[in-house]
Amino acid sequence: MSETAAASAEMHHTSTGLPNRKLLMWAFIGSECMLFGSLIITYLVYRGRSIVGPYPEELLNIPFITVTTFVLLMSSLTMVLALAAVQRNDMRQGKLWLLMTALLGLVFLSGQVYEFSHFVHEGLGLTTNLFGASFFLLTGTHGAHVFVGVIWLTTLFVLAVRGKLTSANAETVEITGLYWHFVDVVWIVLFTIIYLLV
Amino acid sequence: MRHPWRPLKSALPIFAIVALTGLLSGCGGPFPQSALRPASDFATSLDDLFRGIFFWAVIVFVLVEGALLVAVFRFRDREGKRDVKHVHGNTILEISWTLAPALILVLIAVPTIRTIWEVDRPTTDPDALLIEAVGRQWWWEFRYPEFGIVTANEIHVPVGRTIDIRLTSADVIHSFWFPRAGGKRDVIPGHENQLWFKMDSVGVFPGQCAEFCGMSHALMKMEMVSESAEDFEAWVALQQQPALGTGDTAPPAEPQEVGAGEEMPEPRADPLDAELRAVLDAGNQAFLGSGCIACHRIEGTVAAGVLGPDLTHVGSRRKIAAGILDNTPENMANWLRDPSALKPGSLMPTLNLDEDTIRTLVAYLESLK
Amino acid sequence: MSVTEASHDTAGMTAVHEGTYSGGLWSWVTTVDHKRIGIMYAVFAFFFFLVGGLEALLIRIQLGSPESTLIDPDLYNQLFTMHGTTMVFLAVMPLSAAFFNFMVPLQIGARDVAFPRLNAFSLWVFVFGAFFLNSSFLFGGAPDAGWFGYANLTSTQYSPGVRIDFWVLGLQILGVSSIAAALNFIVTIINLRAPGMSLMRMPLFTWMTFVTSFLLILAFPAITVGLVLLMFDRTFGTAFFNPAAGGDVLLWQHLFWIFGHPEVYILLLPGLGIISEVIPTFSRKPLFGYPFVVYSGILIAFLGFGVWAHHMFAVGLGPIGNTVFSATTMLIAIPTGVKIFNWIATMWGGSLRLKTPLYFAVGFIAMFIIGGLSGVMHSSAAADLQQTDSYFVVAHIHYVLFGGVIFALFSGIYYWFPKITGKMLSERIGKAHFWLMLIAFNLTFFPQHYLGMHGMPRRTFTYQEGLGFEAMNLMSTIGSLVLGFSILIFLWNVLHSLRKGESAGPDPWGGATLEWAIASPPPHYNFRVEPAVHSRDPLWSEGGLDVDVNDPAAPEPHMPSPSLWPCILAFGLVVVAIGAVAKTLPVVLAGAGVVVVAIYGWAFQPLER
Amino acid sequence: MENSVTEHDHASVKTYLVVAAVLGIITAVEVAIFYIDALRPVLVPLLLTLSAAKFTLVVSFFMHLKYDSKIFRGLFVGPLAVAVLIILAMLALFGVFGGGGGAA
Repeated sequence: MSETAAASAEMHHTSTGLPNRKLLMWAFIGSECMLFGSLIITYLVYRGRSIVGPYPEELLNIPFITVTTFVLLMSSLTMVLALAAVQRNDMRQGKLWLLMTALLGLVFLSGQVYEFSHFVHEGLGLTTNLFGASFFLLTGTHGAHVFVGVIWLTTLFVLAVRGKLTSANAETVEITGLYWHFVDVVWIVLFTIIYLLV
Repeated sequence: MRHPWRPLKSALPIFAIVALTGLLSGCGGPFPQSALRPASDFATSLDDLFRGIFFWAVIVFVLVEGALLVAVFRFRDREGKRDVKHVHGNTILEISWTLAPALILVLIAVPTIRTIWEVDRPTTDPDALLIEAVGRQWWWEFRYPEFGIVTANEIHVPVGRTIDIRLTSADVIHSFWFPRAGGKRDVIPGHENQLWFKMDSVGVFPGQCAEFCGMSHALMKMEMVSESAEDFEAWVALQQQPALGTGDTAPPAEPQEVGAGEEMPEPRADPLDAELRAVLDAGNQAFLGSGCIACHRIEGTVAAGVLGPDLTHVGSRRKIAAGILDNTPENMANWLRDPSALKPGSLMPTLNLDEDTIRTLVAYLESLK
Repeated sequence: MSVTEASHDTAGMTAVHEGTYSGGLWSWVTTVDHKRIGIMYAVFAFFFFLVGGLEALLIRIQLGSPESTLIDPDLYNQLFTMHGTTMVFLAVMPLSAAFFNFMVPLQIGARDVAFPRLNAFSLWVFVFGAFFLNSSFLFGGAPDAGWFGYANLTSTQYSPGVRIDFWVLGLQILGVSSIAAALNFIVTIINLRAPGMSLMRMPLFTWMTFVTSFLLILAFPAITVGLVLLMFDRTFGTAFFNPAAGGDVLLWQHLFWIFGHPEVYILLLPGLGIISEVIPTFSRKPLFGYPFVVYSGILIAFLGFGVWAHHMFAVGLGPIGNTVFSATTMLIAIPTGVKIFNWIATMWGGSLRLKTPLYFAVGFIAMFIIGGLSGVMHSSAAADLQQTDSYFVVAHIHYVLFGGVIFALFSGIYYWFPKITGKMLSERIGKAHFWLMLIAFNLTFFPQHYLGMHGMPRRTFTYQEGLGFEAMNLMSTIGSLVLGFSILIFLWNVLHSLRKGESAGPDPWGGATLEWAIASPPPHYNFRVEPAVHSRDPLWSEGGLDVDVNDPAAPEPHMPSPSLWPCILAFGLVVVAIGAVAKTLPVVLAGAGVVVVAIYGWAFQPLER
Repeated sequence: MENSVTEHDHASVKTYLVVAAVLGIITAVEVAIFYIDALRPVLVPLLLTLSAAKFTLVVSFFMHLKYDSKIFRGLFVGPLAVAVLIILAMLALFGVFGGGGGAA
C-alpha cells in the first residue's frame, strides 16, 4: 500500500503539498458518510414499524453494548498512540499499539457476534421483522468495516514485525488511522441512535 | 465571400423542420385522452396552471433562442479573423440575468403553490361521492360503498358532484390517470392515496395506468362514464340488482332504495323465455364447473372469488379485459379461449375449454346485464 | 512504455507520438496510462451507445403503429429497461469518463492521474460489469422492471428469476467503478495541477469533472444501500419493500432518486464543461463570466441533492413536500440560465469559426433550452401531475440527455479527436452528421411532447387505435431511424478520418488550454517539462508558458509500470457477482479469494519498476 | 483559524489521553442519562448533543482535523453536511407519512 502514489508524488510535488493518499482517504470517508447516512435513514424510517416482535426495547442490552462501545473508543486512542510512535520511529511501541488496536477491534467484533447470536436465540432473525432486518444490516455493515480495519491493522503489524514498516511509512499508518477513527465515529452515532434513543 | 448566405441557407432546413414538426404534431386528433382537453375542475385548474407556465416558456424560448441565433449569425467570421476584444465578464449583466429568470420563476411559483394547496389536500365537500379504486395487475376494481356496488374497469360518475376517490393497490404500484378528469395519482401498496374532482361534462373518458406495473402495464386501461344524475341513478339501480337469472337460486336482494322502482328492467318472476332460461342454466353450470368461481364473484351465486373482476353485471360493461376490447360475444369468446394471448402475463389461466362450453359461457356472461 | 524506449524519441514530437499507442493487446490490458484508459473507455462506451441505440430503435419500431405485435411485451419491457440502464450507466457516463481520463491530466498539466492503477481498475470494473449486465440477455432474459426498478415490482413475488438479480449486481459493480474513478479525479484535480494553476484558473471542463466527481461519490452510496436492501429482500427474504410485513415501497423511490437526480447532473455537467471549452475556442474569445459559470455549476450540483422528490410528485407527498420540492427544483433553473447566458455572451462580439464542434455546441444550447423549459414545467408539482410518467417526460429527458448531453459529447469528440488521434475528422461529413442528427432528433422527440399531453403514458409496449397517437408515433419512429443513420455517418467519419484524415498538428483549433501545447497524440508522459501557468488561458496570454513543455533536451520522465492487478481485481468482483446471481456460494468465495489476492498483489507491487 | 500545513503539528500524547478520558466520561454520562427518568423529556436533544460532542472530539483530535489542512476539513464536512441534511429531510417526509399513510 505504501507505494501507491509514489510516482505521481515524484513527478509533481503535489499542488497543495498534501499527500495524495490522504486526500483519497478523506474523500472516501466523505462518500462513506452518505453510505451510512442512507443506512441510518433506513433504520430510522422503519423504527417502530415492525408488525411483529421482538421489538428493540425487549432485546437491546445497554450495559453490555456500553462496554464494547468503550472498547472501540479506546481502540481509537491506541491507534493515535501507534501513529505517534511510528512517526517518532519508535517501532517497538508502534508494534505494540498497532497490535492493541487490532485486538480491541477484535474484542468489539466478538461482542457483536455475541450480541447477534443472543438476538437470534431470543427469536430475532434477519427476516423476523423490519427491526431485525434494518438492525442487522446497519450494525452488520459497520461490523464489516471494523473487520476490514482489523485485517488492515494486522497486515501493518506483520509488516512492522518483519521490519518493513518504519517512520518512512508513517503516512500509511496515518491513513489506516483515519479509516479506523471514522469507523469509530460511525459507531458513536449508531450507539446513540440504535441503543439510547430506542 | 463566395457564399455570403451559406450559413443562413444551411439553417433553413432546421426552421423548416421545426415548423413542420410543430404543425404535424398537432394533427391526428380527436385525442379522447388528452390532458389538454380538461373536463373537470381538477383538470381545468392544472390546465390553467400549465398554460400560464407555457406562456412564460414561450417568451423565454423566443428570447434566448433568438439571442443565440443572432450571436451565431452576427459574429460568424466572414473573412478570416476579426478583431476580438477579450472581455472577461460584466457583473451587472450577470446580476440581471440571474434576477430576470428568478422573477419569472416567482411568477410561476405563486400559482403553482396555490394550485398545489388546492389539489393536494383532502376534499372538504360533505356531499362527495366516495369511490374506492383498487389497482391490480392489470385491471381496476371500483367499489361504491354508498351503494354496495363493485365493478371493474368502468367507473360511472354523476356530472357536477364531487367524486372522492380512495386509491389502494392489491399488488404493485400503479397510477390512476384519467387525463381529462385531472392529474394522476400513484396507487401504492401499503398506502392509501386520494384524488377528487368534479366532472363538468357528460361523456365517456378513457384512462389508464400510468406507472409501469409489469408485463401488461400498457393494457391496464379503464373508462369513466360521466353522466347526468338521473342516468347515474339508473345505472346504480341496475348494478344493485342481483344478476339476471339468479333470482330463483338466491334469496331476493334487499329492498331497493334508490328510486329503482320505476324502471326495474328485468323483473325476476319468470317471464324469461325458455331459450334464455336454458342458456342461463347451462352457462351457470359451466361457470360453476370450470374453476371460474375460484377468482370471480357473481352476486347471488356460489361464485365468490375475489382475485378477479366481479362479474355480477359483466354484460352491462362497455369493454372487457381492462378496457382493451369491446364487450362483444366474439371478444369474450376469444378472451375465454386464451386470456394471455390478449393480455400477456394475465393472471387468468388458459382454461382449455371446448367450444360448446365457451359458447354457453359467453351467452351466460353477456346476459349478466 | 518504460524507460528503455527513451532512446528513439529524442527526435521530437512526431517521433514520440508514434509510440503512444504502440504495443500489443497485452500492453492495453495492463496499461495504466490515462490516455489509453480514456480511449478504451470511449471505445467500450461507444459500443454500448450503439447497443442502447439499437434497443431504442426496436422500441420505436414497435411503437410505429398501434397494437403492433412485432415485439411482445416481455421483450419490450427488457428493451426499455436496458435502453435506459445502458444509456445512463454504460454509454453516457463512461463516455464522460473517457474525456475525464484523456483530458483532465492534460488540461491541468499533469503526467497522469493521481492513482494510475486505480484508474485502470475503474475501467475494467466498468467493462466487466457492462458485459455482465448484458449477459443477462443470454440467461433467462434481461432486467425488465425499468431503469428505476421501483419496488415492489422488483420483489421475487412479482419478478421471479434472475433478471432483477442481474440488474442489482450489475449496478453495484458499476457503482464501484464510478466511485473509484471519482475519488481518483478528486485527488488528481486537487493535487496534480501544474504550478500556477489555481482552482480559479482551471479550465471549465476540469472544473465540471471535479464537481461531477463529488456528485458521484455522494450520490452512489444512496443507490448502493437501496440495492443492498433489494438484494436482501430477494436473497434472504427480508421485508424492506414488502408492504404486507410493514415495509414501505416508497423508501426505494426516495433512495433511488436521492441518487437518481444527482445522477442526472452527473450525466449533464461534463457536457456543460465541454461546451464551456468549445465556445471560447471557436469564438476566439475567453469564456464570459468565468467565475459565474464555475459557481453556477457548483450550485447546480449542490441543489441537485435537494430536489429528488420532484420525481415523486404523484405519490402523494402532501402539499408541504410538493411545495418545498417544487421550489428547490425551480431554483435550479437560475444557475442553468446563467450558464446559457454566459455562453451566448461569450459568442457575442467574438469571431466565430463555424467548425463542426461549434455546430454541435450551438445545437446543444438550442436543444438544451427546450429541455430546460420543459423541465421548468415539471418543476410545478401540480402541473406535473399531468406530465409525470407520460411521453412528455420522455421528450423532456431526451431533450436534456440527447439534445443536451449527446450533442455536447459529440462537440467534445469533434473538438478533441485531433488531440487524441492526431487526425482531423472530416468537416464535410461532420456537418452532414450534425444537420441530419439535429433534424432527426427533433423529428423523433418533439412530437413526444404532444403525445404525453394527449395522454400517452410512458413504458407502454403498445397503444390502442383511436386515441390520436398514431401519426405522432409514426413520425417519431421515422425520426429515430434517421437518427440511427446519422450515427452511422459519424462512424464512417471516424473510420474514414483515421485512415485518410488530415494530420492535426499540436493545435489545430488555436485552443487556450494546456492540452494544445503538446503533440497530437501526446507522448506517453504528456509534458516533458512541467508547465507553469499564469492565467486562465495560458496559450492565449502574452508570453504563454514560461517553459518549453516539449523541450527534447529535458530528461524523459519516469512513468508508472503496467500492472495486471487492477484487471484481476475487477475480474474477481465480477466472479463474485456471477456467483451471487447463480446463488452458488463456492463461486462467490472463489471470486472473493481472487479479490483478496489481487488487493495484496496490488498493494505490494511497486508502482515503478 | 488554525495554521494550515505545518508538518506534524499534531497534538501530544497527553492530549490524546485527555481526549480519550473525556470520551469515556461522556459515554458514561450518556448511559446514566438514559436511566434517569427525570430527564426523559430532554433525552433526545441531550443525547444527540453529547454524541455530537464525542464525534467532534474524535474527528478533530484523533483524525487531526483541527490541525490539518482546510482541504481535508472541506472533504469531510461538506459530504457530512449533505448526508445530515438528507437524513433530516427524509425524516420530515416520513414523519408526514407516518400520520397520513400509516393510518390507512
